[in-house]
Amino acid sequence: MIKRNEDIIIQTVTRLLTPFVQLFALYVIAHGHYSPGGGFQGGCILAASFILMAVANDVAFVKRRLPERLTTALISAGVLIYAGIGLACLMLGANFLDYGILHRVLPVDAVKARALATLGVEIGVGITVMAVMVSIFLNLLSAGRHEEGAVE
Amino acid sequence: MKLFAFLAVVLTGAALIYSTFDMPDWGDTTSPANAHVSPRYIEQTLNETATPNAVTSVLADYRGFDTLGETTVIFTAAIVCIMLLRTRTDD
Amino acid sequence: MTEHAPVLIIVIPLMAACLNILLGLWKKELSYPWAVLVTAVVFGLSLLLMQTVLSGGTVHYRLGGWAPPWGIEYVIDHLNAFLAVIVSFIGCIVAVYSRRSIEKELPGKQVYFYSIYLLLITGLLGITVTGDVFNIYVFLEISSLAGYALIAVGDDRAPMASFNYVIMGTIGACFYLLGVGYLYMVTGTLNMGDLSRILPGLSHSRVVYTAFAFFMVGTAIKMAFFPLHIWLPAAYTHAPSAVSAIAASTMTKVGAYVMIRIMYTVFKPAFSLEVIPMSAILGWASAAAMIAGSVLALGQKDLKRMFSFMLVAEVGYIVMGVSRGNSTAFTGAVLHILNDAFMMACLFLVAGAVRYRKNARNITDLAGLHQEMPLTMLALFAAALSMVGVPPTAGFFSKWYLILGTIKAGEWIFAAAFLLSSLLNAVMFYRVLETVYYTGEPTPKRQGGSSAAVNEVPLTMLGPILVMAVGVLVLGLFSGRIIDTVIRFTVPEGF
Amino acid sequence: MTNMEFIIGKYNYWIYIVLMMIGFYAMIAKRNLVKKIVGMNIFQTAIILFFVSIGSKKGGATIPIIRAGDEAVNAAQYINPLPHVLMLTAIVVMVSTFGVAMALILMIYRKYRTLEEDEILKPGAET
Repeated sequence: MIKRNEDIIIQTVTRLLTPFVQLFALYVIAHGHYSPGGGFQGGCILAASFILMAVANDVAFVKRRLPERLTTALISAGVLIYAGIGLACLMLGANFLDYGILHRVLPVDAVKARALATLGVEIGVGITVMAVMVSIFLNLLSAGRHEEGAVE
Repeated sequence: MKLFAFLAVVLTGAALIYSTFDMPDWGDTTSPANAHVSPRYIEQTLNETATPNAVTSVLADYRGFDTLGETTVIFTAAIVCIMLLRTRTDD
Repeated sequence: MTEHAPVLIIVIPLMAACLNILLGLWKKELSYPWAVLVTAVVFGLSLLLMQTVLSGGTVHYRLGGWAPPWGIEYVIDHLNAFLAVIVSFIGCIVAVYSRRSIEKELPGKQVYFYSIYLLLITGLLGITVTGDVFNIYVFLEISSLAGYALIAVGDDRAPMASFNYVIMGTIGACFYLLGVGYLYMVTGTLNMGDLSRILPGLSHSRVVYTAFAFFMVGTAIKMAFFPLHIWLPAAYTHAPSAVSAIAASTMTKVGAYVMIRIMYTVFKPAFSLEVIPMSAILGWASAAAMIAGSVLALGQKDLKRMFSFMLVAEVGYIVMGVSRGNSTAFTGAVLHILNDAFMMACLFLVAGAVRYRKNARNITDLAGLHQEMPLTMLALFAAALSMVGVPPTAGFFSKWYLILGTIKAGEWIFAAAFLLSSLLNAVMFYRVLETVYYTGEPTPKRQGGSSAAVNEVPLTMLGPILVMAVGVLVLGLFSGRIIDTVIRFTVPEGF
Repeated sequence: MTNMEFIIGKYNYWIYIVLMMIGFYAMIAKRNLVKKIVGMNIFQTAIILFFVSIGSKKGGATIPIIRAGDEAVNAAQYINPLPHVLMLTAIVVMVSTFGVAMALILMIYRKYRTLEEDEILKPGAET
């Protein structure tokens, strides 16, 4: 049985910590070009901030901030962003995922377009990974019954 | 069953140890793995993709399709977990 | 558009699976027509791809525009296109079929079911078109994860069967990945074409031997090759009907395709068959698979379980043909991939129809069903004839080539194994068909007129069953043309 | 080549083989479903170690992030990025398989109220 955690110290520290964790996650995603990091790692950290909320409070606390429909939509949105960038290259006349061609629609040259598209791809991966990790965690934690957040 | 499992493990392990004798040494700079395909990623990543981090450029650009597959794998895992576990489906 | 067909057959079902989730948040009823539409489009594209390959030879497609050893390349020759057409066709037909059976077996979960179904198709097609050994691993995992889930939503014992499949499947996939790692270590490349150029110079490296062994064990687990088939019967017995049909008819075949690619494209026949005595090992194992599969099938009461053991025997047929090392047997094996996909789909679809209408699983429950479901039982009859190998059904021709191939290789004992297995199949189907046509009392309703007793399954289920049954008959008549236009070109050099 | 050099050159492979065999044994011999999953994780981690050790380069090679201002980049100064990329993919696959296996375990537990394979396979174990 996981009961709602009423420990004031844990809840306050979590509340204070969460924004910094999320900010760091965004940094890891965005700075993947210049330092170790990228979509998967950043998405995991972002998901960890939500999982921390769920552990410190309860499932309903996270679900108020991240409704289930939104999580489900974000799971597919990330993959669609990735595949969409690939399809955009295809529409512009290059091969699938050949980002260089995107310089026709972006205000940079072909090589810089590759870096920008890489960033877009990383953001897509990050969104999917974040939503997936939160979704899997909540489903496993509550054995599929999100409402009460209790394990049999 | 335990004995069979032990035999399978010993056989597999023996095959793996047997093969290590022909492997390149650990950290060998000239081994085929380090010399055939990968130098281009390191040497050209700045010129071709404007990304100093070679891991990122290989992940998202040179072998971007693997990463699309990887994202699909994790997408599949999430949908699977929802389908198998979620009790209330009429949301 | 045509030049992008290789990647579109992967990306369209992939994106459709994501869009299906979004559609499902809005209107749940749309997911079935959406899945049927997408699989039909993919089938059309794979036919287009086949057309391109037939007219212009091997298609190369560079993903991301990078040249092969650095980027990922799709290489589609006759064998890939052939497999893609089979997978997408069966995928489309089973999608049509799935509507009623999924409504009944999985109420309220259609949206997720169809998304995962589309992902399964994505994974299987992804394996068939790629020319990169690591890319195969990624798509192998997509199809496996989708397969685990689809099997787990079956009946009461399905989760446990699926869990055993997860364990075995992960061992298989990890062995495959280890094989990739070993090859990468000594060659430094992951591209199949590049590997096949480098590997002949390394044919005495112990690392290469080990890599080959791990590839073989890994693919053998994935294709349920005897004696590594133990996960298959339980998994396919307890899965939902539509899932059994798609999994039985395509997943094992794609595993066989990976084995062919590894043996004859990545490694050369000279290495696979001569440096390592693979021909003898695989030959005896497949002979054992044929006999054991048929004997075990003979002892089953559950219809789907019986078909699953027959599938184990059929995998033995294919591997036997692949490993004989002559063009006749290889032709038979590739033809059998096609025929067996149709036969297995037909058998499992019939089993699903019986389960849908009568809620029955056992052979004894089939008694007298020819009055109630005449067309379904005729389809079962056609598939049974083909499984036994009666001319002019499809099964006869592929078995003919396989047996000729073993005789050409001078291995009479394997030819005898084929005949024995066919004989056992005949006994088994005699038992089934006898139950259908000659036992059971006439139903009381029949007094009111013969048509009143007919209670066929709905059209969305009956149609696919009949398509498969007609396919089994028609493919037999066209097998000469199929061999001349497609299969002739798939035979590896050096045979 | 002396024996010592030989051992120093290969011991990383032997360690990963031992680790992998521990996981492999747990996967096929243990009767508890969670222990099987733990074995699966050890097995996959061993493969990751193996791949990453392929890509290492001795002699001062550093992480493959090109320092600004290098005119001619020398590949020997940076470790091989490709195995790392492959393993990022493999880690994601591993996480996904783990999630699916855990979901299955929950389903099995709901039905049988136990995770011991022997008890599950007993006839009439379902509740």
